[in-house]
Amino acid sequence: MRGKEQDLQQQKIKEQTAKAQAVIERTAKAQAAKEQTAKEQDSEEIVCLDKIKISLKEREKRFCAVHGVSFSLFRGRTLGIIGESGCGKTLLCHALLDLLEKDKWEVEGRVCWNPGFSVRDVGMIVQNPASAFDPRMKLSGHFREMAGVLGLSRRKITEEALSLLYRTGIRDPKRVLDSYAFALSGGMLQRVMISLALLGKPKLLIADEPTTALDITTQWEILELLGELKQEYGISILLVSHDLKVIQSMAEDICVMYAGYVVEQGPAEEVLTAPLHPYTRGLLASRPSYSKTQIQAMEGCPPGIRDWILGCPFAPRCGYTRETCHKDCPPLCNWGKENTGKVHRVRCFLAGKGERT
Amino acid sequence: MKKRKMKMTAALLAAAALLVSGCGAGQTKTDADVDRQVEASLSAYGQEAANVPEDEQQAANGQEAAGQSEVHAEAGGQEAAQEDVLVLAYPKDLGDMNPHIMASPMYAQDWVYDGLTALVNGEIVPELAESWEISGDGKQYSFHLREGVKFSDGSDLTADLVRKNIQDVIDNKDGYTFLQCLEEIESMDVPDKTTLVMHLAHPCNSLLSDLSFNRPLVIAGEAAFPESGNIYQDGVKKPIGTGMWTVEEYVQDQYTLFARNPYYWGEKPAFSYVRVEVIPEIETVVNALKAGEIDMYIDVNDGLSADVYRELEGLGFSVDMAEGTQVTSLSLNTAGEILGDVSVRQALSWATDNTVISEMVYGGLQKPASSYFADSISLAQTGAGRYNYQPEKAVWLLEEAGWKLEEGRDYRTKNGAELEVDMLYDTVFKNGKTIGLVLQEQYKNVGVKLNICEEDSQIFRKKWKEGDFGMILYSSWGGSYEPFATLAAMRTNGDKFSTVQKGMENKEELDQVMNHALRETDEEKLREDFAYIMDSFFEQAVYIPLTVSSTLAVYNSSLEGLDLEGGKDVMPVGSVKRKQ
Amino acid sequence: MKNYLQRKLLGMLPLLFLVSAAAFALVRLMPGDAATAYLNAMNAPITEAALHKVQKDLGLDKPVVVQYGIWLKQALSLDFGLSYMTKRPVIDELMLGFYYTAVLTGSAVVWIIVFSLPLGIMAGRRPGSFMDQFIRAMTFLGSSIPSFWLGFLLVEFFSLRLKLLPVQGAGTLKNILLPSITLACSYLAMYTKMLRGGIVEHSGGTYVLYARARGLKRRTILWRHILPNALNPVLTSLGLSLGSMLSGAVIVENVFAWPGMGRVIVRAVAGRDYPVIQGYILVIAAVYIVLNLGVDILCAMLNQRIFTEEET
Amino acid sequence: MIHRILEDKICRFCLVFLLIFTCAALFAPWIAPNDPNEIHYTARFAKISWKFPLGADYMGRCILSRLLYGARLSLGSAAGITIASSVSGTILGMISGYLGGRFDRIFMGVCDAVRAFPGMVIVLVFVGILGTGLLSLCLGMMATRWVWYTKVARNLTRAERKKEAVLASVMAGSRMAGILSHLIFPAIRMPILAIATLQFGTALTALAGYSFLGFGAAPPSPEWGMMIQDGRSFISTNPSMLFWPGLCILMVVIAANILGDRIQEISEQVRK
Repeated sequence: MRGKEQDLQQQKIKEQTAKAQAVIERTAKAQAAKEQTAKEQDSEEIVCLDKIKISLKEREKRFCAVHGVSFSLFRGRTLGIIGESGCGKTLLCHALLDLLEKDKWEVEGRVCWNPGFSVRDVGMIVQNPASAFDPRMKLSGHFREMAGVLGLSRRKITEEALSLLYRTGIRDPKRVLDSYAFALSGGMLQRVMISLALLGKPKLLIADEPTTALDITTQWEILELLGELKQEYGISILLVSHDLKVIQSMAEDICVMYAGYVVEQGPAEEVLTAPLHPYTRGLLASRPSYSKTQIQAMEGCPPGIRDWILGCPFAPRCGYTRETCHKDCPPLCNWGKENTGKVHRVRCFLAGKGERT
Repeated sequence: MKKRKMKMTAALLAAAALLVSGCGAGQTKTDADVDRQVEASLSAYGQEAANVPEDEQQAANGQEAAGQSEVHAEAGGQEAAQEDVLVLAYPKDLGDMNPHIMASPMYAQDWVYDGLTALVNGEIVPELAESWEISGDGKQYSFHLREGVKFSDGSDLTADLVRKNIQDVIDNKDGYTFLQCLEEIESMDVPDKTTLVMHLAHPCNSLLSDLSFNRPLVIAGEAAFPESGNIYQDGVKKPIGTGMWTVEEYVQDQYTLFARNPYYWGEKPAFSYVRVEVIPEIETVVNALKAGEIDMYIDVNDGLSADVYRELEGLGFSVDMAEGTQVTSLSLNTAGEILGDVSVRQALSWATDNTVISEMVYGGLQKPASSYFADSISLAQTGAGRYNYQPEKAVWLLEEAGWKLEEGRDYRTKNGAELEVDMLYDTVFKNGKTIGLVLQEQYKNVGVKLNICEEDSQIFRKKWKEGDFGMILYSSWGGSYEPFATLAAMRTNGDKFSTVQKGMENKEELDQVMNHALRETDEEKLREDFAYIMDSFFEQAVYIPLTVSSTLAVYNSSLEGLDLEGGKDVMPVGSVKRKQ
Repeated sequence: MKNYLQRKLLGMLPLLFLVSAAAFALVRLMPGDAATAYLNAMNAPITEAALHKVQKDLGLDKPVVVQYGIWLKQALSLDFGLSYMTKRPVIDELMLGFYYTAVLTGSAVVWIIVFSLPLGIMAGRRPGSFMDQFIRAMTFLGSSIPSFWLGFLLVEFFSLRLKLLPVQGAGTLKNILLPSITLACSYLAMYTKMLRGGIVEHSGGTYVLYARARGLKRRTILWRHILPNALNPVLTSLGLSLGSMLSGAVIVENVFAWPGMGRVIVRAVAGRDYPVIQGYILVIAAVYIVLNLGVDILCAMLNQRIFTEEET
Repeated sequence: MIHRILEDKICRFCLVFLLIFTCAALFAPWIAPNDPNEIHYTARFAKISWKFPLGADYMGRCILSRLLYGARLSLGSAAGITIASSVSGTILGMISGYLGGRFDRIFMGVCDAVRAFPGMVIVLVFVGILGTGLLSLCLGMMATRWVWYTKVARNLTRAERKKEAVLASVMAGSRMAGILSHLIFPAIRMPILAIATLQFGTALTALAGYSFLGFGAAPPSPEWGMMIQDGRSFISTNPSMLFWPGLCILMVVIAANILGDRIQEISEQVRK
């Protein structure tokens, strides 16, 4: 008995290491792919968020949760938004699809879809898939009810569903379709959700913490899958996560958010290799890696939505503040070498001066 | 906004659909159920009236033939002749219609069955017996039956059948200790088809009146007898009688449809159907009248209050009232531990002001009564005095008896015990509560506490039998029960009436006098007996007469011809017809 | 599924047994022995001989346990003996009333559904809105009116003033309306509230958000996702209510002279008609238990999770 | 927790409302203009006047006075029922939930049995045993009502039982009574209170209903349900006899319902 279990254990471990190996290779591949895509400058813009400002309504009071965020999403590219939980990432996604309850949230700024694109072209994946499905409706139902939205026949839908499910790595799509959400594992459900999202042939896929609720190995599988799909269908992805590794493995552009502010924004390689904002550095520093001997975690925690912020929101946790930081909020100003077309923005008075002091 | 409206309407429509379907189902079921009931009832009371031999129809005179054809016509659906149905209400269900048991409502037994004699305006008149002779010594009665009387199933009335019925009651006479004649009848013989001769042990004053009761000495048809021939024990097979009406259709707890008896020997009723709805609550009855769901309500249970009576009169209903022979009175438990004391009983008698009851409760519709028996009972009209309202006398008597009123107390006490009396009455006697309230007030003034105990009929009778009460409120039987049957019931080991008198000091003597009175043929001696009886009732304050009951009737003004006078029938609807 | 049913059914038996025992005991506690009651009901004189005869006939001379055994055995074949008062088999008496009470209760349930569904939805769609507050107030009012009082008012208004509906009796659709509405009224508030709560709760669920993210219309989401989930508790408690309605209809029946079980039982208790009382208690309890079993199963069918949990 | 109820506007309103009625009941002898049972032969159906602020009934008795004294009976017995059944039910439920195991299972079975009984009949049976009267009514109603508290208390207790604090003190070997009263009860009292408040309303209506059926207090005691029954015959001629007692019941019950409802909400908020 026992022996068997141990065998199983070891086998698992082997598999995992193998997976990790594969992943590493894949990330390398992805890197290559990124460079490749980065080459083609003139990738078309799908949607651009212009100074989106989301604030929580409480009677007369307004609490600003997202401060004037603006970025664009380009065809076939992946934008990764990273930030601690509660920094307004998810809100942003919801605002993009305008899912926010009008009587609870106030959204200012514009979400302007470029011609030929609309909300309809967006698929979404939410975190912990277990609760994302109606417990008393079979998964097939979830697919079928899309018929109305997509204007397809139910049979068509079902066929599509089956093929997609298979594509997303579910070996027995029929059984899955015929079962209830609570009967399946998180990984499975995530796959189902992805195929559900793909059903509408989206041009943009919003993945809000797609891997958070999953265990480590399935995480990678899902990411892998996403990568492949991206290649395959040429969709662009808005990847939201608090996990740097995830972002790192997927994103071509990165946007770092803190307490509702975008603190740093730019091409992945730049942001990751030459971070300008102390917060980003902090994140990178706190990331585990083979090379590191020890991980430095950041002290303190981000301000809540209701806290009154004067000056730079990160100032309280920042290592190199000056009094200006505490007085007024730094603007998000361009930075970076003009030679690459990609602008690199940062919200810090001492941007890049970090090393000097 | 518009959207929401749409949603609402959609929801409501769906709901409506649901409702319809739901009730629809209920509806169909209901009908089905009723049908089932009907079949059941019909199978129970199989109506042979519809298939009578041809020749008999010939024999029957034109009128009867008409009635006959009507039965045929109506047998299909009564709805067709809604006009021809008179709708009444009665608080209780029909029951098993056993002619020899006092369980079913009196009106129904009166409608369906006839006795040998009947009582009209205090006079014994012939009913099924056309005439009778009494031998000189009063020990032999020979009855000559009416010619050509048929039961509702078409069979003939024979002297044999009459004897069979009477014999059945005699065999079970334990239940009827108030029917002296059952004791006296030694034998009956039937010289011919229409003559019945009774041989008595002693003369029996009550025989003729006993025979006029609408139960138990009534004559049921052959078809009514079970195999054992013992209706009393084994129940009635079919309620077949010679009466004016026959049970056509019976749905338990809902209604009974009576059809005109095509063979009725007397004058045919104007309506060919009477439908009696079972409505327990008097308030509902009144509403039903107002809503026109019932045509007429004849109040035989003293359930209708004067206020309502007047209100209905004001609303344009025809009303009728007849002073009855029943007397509503209080019977004080002479064997009770508090009322055992005669002075307390007298005190209560002095403290009772029945004029107030007549005014407050009956709004003057019922006159104050002077004695336990109605004035129409001449025998009972002896010189016996009466208690009129004199509370101070009551107070004095109570003080004498040792019931003192302590400071700060509402009620008198005697060595710690409070002076309280339970007043028991039957729940169908709706005015009992109001009477109780008035009495409570009056007795409180003299420091006596009265508890009002309303009990269901069953329990009421039980408690009465077992003497488990302070005083009992009820209406005397009246009619042909007075005076003899009542006397018989008052004797020791008689009916429940006797328990009241248990405690009277001269009870033995009283019993003898009563027994004597039941057999005494000499007018003078009889009067003496009654004088003695009434005097001892008075002296020992056994009964407190309250009011002389009167039968009220309220009916739709489109009807006419109701005659409550005479009191032959309990609910005399025979003469009622629609105005032209 | 199968073993779930089995467990439920098995769990029912001891319950029924308990109830029957209690019913038997309760009625034995009544004052005055059955024999005299019987004779009184017979309207026959109470003599020693008669008493002995009756005790033999009714098996009252045997020890109580034996009596219970006999009674239970007969009860299982739906034979509760003869009614003391009417001499008819108890089961007939009961079934007669039961049918009408069932119709009344059934239509009351229909009303509950008819009203609480739209009201609950309207209130739950926009919690805190004027509509919500208004409905809430109304339902509170409805649930607080004493049913008989309401009954009188309805009769006075609809039957006597407007002459639209009959005052009393049973049989036609018109007869059912007033009583059933009166009966339903007191339960409306509860269900409206329950439904509203459910809708509000589930509207915040992730799957609703996700459904909207997939571009489903709000209405579809409401009817396809939110409502079915919100209705679950409603169903469960509807079973409970049905039971209490069956026995609670007594007052309404009294007001509208409805020939239901209420009339039978009130009469029986007033007249100490033991067999009828026992039968009534047992029948109602059994119906109640069975109803709830049915509801459990129904819910289980609607909500597969139960089974899967049963199996695991 | 209690202070949260007192802070809440609605709750405060309802409480004040109920308080008024309670006071009216308590001080009836001083407020009432007349003796509730005194019959004024001349004043039958008297209209509203200074002597009879709400008019007089069919026996010429002052309706207001009867209402005031009736409040003592109706409210008193309703409160009695509620308190008795809630206390007993809660205690039993807590014990059963605390002990768990076989005892719990059996006890819950019993509860289900009791619940399956038609409450109406139990009351009627009690009336049959003890004779008509408020007391037998109250007992009969208690006999079935405690179960509802038991169920809730038991389930809540089972939930609490798993909490660290409780487990710790169990480990520490403190006595059951102590744990129940100090740790568990405070946590579960709010829902219980809510139920009790709601049940008070239903109890009041039920009581009225029974006396309406004629199983209630003996005349002339001015129990509200009986007053309604008395007024029944006069609904069209003298509606006030029916109207006022009905209104009283209605108002009290509404107040109780709203209060209970609110308490429930608050307790839910607290639990979150």
